[in-house]
Amino acid sequence: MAEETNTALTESAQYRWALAIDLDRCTGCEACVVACHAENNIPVTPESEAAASTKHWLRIDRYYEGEFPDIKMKYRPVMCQQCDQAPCEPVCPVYATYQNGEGLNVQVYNRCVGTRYCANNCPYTVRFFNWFEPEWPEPLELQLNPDVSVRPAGVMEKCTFCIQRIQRGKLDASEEDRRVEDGDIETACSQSCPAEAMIFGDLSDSESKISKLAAQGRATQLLDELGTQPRVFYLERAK
Amino acid sequence: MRLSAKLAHVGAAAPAVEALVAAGCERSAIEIYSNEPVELPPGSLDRPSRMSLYAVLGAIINGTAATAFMFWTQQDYPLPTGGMPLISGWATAVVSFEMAMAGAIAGTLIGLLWEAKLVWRTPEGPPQVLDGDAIIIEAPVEEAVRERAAAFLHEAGAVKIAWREERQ
Amino acid sequence: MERRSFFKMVGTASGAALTGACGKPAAELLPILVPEEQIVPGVEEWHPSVCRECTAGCGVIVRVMEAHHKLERDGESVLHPIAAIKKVEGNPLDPVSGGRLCGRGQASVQRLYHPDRLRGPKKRTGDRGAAELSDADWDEAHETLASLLRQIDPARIVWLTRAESSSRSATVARFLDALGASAATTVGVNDFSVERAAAKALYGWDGLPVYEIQDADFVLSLGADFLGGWTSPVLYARRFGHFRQGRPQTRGTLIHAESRLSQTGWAADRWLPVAPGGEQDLAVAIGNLLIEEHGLGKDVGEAFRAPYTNIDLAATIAATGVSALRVRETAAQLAAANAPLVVAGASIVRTNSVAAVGAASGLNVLLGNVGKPGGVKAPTTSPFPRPKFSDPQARLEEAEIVFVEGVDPLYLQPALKDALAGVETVVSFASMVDETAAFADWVLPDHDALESAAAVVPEVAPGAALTGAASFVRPLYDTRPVEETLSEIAKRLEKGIDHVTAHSAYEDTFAALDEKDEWDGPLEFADYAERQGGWWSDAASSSAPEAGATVLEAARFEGSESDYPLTFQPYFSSRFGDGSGAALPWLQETPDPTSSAMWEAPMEIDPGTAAAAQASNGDLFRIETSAGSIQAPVYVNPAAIPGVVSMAIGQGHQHLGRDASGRGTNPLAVVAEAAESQTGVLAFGATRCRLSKAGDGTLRQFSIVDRETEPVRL
Amino acid sequence: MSSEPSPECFTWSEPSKMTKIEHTVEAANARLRQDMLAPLTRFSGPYWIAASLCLVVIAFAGFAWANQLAYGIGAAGIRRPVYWGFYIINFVFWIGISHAGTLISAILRLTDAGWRKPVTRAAEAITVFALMIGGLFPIIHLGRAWLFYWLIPYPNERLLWANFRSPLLWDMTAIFTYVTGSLLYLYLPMIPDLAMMGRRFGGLRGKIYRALAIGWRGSDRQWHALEFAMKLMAAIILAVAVSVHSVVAFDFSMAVAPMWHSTIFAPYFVAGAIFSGIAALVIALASLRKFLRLEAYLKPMHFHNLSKLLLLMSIVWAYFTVSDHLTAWYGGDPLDMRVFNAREHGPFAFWFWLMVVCNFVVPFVLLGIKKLRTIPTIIFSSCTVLLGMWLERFLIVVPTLANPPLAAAAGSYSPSWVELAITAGTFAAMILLYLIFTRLVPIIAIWEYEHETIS
Repeated sequence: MAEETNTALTESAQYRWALAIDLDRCTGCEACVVACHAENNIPVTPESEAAASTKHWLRIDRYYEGEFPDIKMKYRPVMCQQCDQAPCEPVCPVYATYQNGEGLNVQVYNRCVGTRYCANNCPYTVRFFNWFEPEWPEPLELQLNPDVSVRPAGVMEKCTFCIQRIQRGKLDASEEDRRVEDGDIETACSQSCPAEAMIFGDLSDSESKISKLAAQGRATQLLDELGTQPRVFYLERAK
Repeated sequence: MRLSAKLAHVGAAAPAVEALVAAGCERSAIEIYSNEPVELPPGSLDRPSRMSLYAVLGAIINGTAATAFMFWTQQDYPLPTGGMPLISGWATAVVSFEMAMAGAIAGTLIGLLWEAKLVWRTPEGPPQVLDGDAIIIEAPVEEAVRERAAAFLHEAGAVKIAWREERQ
Repeated sequence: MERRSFFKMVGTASGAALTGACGKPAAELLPILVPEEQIVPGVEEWHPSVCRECTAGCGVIVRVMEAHHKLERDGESVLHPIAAIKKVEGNPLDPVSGGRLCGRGQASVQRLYHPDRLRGPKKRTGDRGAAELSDADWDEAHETLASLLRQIDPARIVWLTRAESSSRSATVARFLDALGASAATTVGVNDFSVERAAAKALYGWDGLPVYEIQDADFVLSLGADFLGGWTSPVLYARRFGHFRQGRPQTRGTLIHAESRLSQTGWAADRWLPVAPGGEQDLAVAIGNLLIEEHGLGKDVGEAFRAPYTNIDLAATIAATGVSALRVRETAAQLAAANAPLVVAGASIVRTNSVAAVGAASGLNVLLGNVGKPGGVKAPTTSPFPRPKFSDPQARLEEAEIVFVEGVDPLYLQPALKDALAGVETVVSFASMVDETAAFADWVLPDHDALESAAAVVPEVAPGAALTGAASFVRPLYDTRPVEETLSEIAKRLEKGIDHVTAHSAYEDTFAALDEKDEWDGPLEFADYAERQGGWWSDAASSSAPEAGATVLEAARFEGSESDYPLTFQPYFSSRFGDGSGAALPWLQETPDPTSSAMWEAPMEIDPGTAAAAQASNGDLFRIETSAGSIQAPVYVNPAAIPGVVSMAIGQGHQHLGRDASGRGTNPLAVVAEAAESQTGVLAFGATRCRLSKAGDGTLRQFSIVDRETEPVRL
Repeated sequence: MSSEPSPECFTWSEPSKMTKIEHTVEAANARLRQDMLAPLTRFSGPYWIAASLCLVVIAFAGFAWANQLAYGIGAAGIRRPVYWGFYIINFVFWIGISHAGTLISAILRLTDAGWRKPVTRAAEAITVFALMIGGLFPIIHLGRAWLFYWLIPYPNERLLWANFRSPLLWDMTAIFTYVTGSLLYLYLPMIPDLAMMGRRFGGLRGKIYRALAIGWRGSDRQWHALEFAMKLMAAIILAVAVSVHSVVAFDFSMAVAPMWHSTIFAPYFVAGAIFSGIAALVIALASLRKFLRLEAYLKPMHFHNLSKLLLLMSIVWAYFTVSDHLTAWYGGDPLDMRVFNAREHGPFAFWFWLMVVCNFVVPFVLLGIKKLRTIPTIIFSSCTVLLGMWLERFLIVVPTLANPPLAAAAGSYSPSWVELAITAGTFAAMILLYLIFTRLVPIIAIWEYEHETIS
């Protein structure tokens, strides 16, 4: 049987979104974590369920390294890596997760039946499941972002690279009949980052900041030995 | 007239067949009814079966149909896969295999129902063999050879012989 | 983002909302209040405001869109479309936030829509602290307070607030002045009185020094968790980012010295674990090495050098808790750097913190970087008064009426409870019932910060700065800004005060402006400033520092070493700030950076102490000090200094809404009454303690492993 | 000689002339039928008690499931990052058990092992019931169970099809084929017995039996076709059974998760499935023997033969386990090692070593030493093997998920009452289905057994 690859859409795509995280700038302050919650209608998980149910689409992985007194912290923000060769995609039996033309791993909440296979197959463990129906004590629901859907119980969710912001940016650009320019679109996390450690942009624009950062010597990809080809580039801490 | 003879024991089946053949019955027209399979020597009552063919055909048809279906459904709605194959031989092979096996099972079932004349081609038969140890041999016998056939059968081990009109 | 494009953004958004409604008069491009009938579903508008979660004064922009508010109307529940606030982001024009914002700032929208916000004025019906409140009437409150104030001796009026310099502080000052009362006072915890006092003593500056981290190439931060919650976290984080990777060829090196591995310690290239109370010794030892071994400080006076030179170096280094090698290495790096900088602060206040911060700041004088690029800059002057600390305990003891605004004294200093209990009338302006509001006779809820108009002078800013907010959404409840309450009361006392608004502040700024001709007049300037969210200039303060010598003193700790073998140091976390952050669910569920605990603030102990006490993560332990005892779960912190128990401040509220109340313990409750010797503020890091096991438990950690190779525990 | 074609001529009343041997055969057959058919109408007190107990447990499981459907799958104890828990473990376990019947009876049928005959139907019934139960778990486990049919590629106007690249789809097709095959495999040899019972029973019950006998008359054509079909089915089902458990193994080995991504998983799972299947069969036979008083038919020989198979599979299982772990350990991939350590001397160590004892030490000692190999020890080892194989699935699913590649995302798992209730419910369902089954059809294929005694 022919191994057919559906690259037509990917190749004709105008943009290839990517995110660079400069670990030398990152302070681990978690501003991005809160920004993500504020932008993406992530419900607050009650305390009793906190540790294992909280949906931090974006989290700070932290490890202690070395022994006191020469102990150090190794930390990095981890969100969906938007892999080109995403392990989560082929295992979904109903195509609830697939790759859109611009290289984002899209999660279709309405289609998801909740097998949770994608989450198991995600080497980064960045997929989160709605174990219960989300709740917002009145009037906290006034804060909900109308651009982002609220996910019901039983579906998987994850970082979308703030696809609603990408959409808005593209619409704004198309109204002016131009391409999205570098810096037009920021994800909620990159927008908030006080140390300006997160840079979002378009890899297909070779002049964009992200293209230059991704080509830098410090750029690495998380678990790149797995061949997932992530779209998140970590600029390692300089020694 | 249809002859129906009760045999004394399983061992009487083979001689009884031969008796009826000797009396001029077609081998293919002879039926033995029992509540357990009767083993006959080769050549006695061979029942050629095409069930393997049905199974193979079923496997081929269903396997091909399933593969084609997969091919069509994936092409029909070609979602971007980010460089990964949309239709891959390895993944398809598993489903194709399972569906081929399902086809084989279906083929076998149909073959069985057809060859055993079950469900819609149910033949008449002596119901008492179903519950008990009786073994009954039946065959259409020409009016002319009735006596001979009965005699031969008695010799072969039939304990009782009955006659009835052939039903059309 | 360019200033131009920001205006474009605001312009198009509001313009789109307004077309068809009323042409496009320029003045209405940014309507002050977004009328509900003009809200277009799906269309966003951005309005500038200022974040009031802490006193850093970050300029923000606020996203306003339509939402449906559930209301009771004629006994029926109806969905009423309102202009709702969706998100808070940094204002790209503001030099402090630079378009960025910390987690607390972004969570501020949850304070606005918190389900437990007070929906109108209340008066106390039950015992103090029980938070039994009944609905009151604004007129009744004004009348009662006015008649009280009429009879009272003005000296017995106390106003407790926080160290925020703003239109609010100016109005309050005018009100108190009109009554003849003395100025408002801060509580003295988390108000950076220590740093202010040190800056005053060393440089003669009024205000917090501005550290030009972005232009330095080697930074030693001594006691200042400037990437955590210290003074202006967003500004310094931005500067840190630039310091690290913002300049081609230069990557700044950061060494952080503190008694815990704080957020700054995380980001640092090396953490120097300073023994509690050893901060001054480290500064002195490094100063000694800079002078004696690296030949620095030749041009400063002998009196200034004396504290560094008249010491026994070996003994001083021993007292720091840091190895001599590291101390010498750091001194050498400082001496060798092109643009060295010492960020001096007291994130954890000891009894000698002013001396310690002074000694550390003095290193900058030795390094000769005061007023230089990459060095320390003088603070800019503020048009508004910044409330100062004056011993609240003493003030409360003779007070008859106490106003509490912008601060929760009973949380920050639970020991004030007795003094407050003796006060006849306590008035709180809290918008949620906090520890002090539960004690108050009147709770007159202020508008939420995002509903209020205000002008704030940032704690630390690159130049002159006045960041302002107009009110642009209709207040959700029957609340009133403090300014309005005060003028109501003043009116009844027949003492008119004009309250200070952002607009009036801008108009005043215009008078002192150099480039006046760009605007037609003060009104136009004020409109302009209001629309961009403030007025900022690069004008640097020109006050030349007069270096004063530091008087050294040793740190003292409450409790005897034999009874209490460990040191207890609560600290202000980047999650909860002064504790008010605990009310916000987003902050509660954000993992604590150190322990990864959620909805919880464990005590952090080192593995050695833990092994001796047979403690593992989650076990409930009792901290006993001379001031009392509390229970908290343990987190075995691989980076904790042996013998030092740290605990984040923020939990342990009895009130403050559903997400904070009854959760965890307040470490400040067992802090002994030790005062910082020069300022008198509470030295909350000067208590000794001992631990005992109180029970088993589990810690809710988001990440249950501390090391990368550690397999999961079941 | 009568020539009357009346129905009466088919009722014999005169004694037939038979030899002594024939007498014994007939007597034996009559006793067999009596022994086999007696339980069909024997509803004793203990039977009702057992059945109601099972019903209570099942009802509670149903309540638990309803609870889960109402409040969300969070009612179960699975949480990030252990997204699969008891449900998937039970799924794999029951699919494994299902290999009892079909595979064992198919192998025995194809090799024409005569001793299989009293064993096959009991075994095949286990297969069908275990598949019915196991097949439920993927649905119970879904976050939105009511949308399970989205996995089926049914035509729809939006042209949304299922993703055939997903191992879950493979699972679905494999299990579909396996269930169909097993049902037929159980049903086809039952037809002659159904026809026989159709004669024995009147009323509705008899009608149902007669309908199910689909016109079986016992002609030699039918016998021939049936025997041929069974041989064919045995061959097909063997292939399907092997593929089904391979596909179940693929659910894991296709994932890029440490210790899952292993080429050995497919045969490892098949071996494990046969292993647990035999154990389940032994327990089922032992219970049948005791409660249906079948000592005369299920002889020690059967248990001894099965125990030899069990011993063989225990050794095969041990071999696979060692291969799997040795390669992981020698390779020393840090990601694998975190799972390995968690399993061997980490938090899962107790369960791991318990599994080794249950699956290898106990059967190897008790069944390997001839003196120790008695029916009680065979039953005991079967029980430990069942426990061990359940633990094996637990140890495959949970430690890997609890130790994902990024250590900071590590988590833990403990089942909630919902999962425990549903798990208990499935065991009760198995027992209940068996209880019902023994009252519906003779547990030993009468015609096959007769056939054996006659020929």
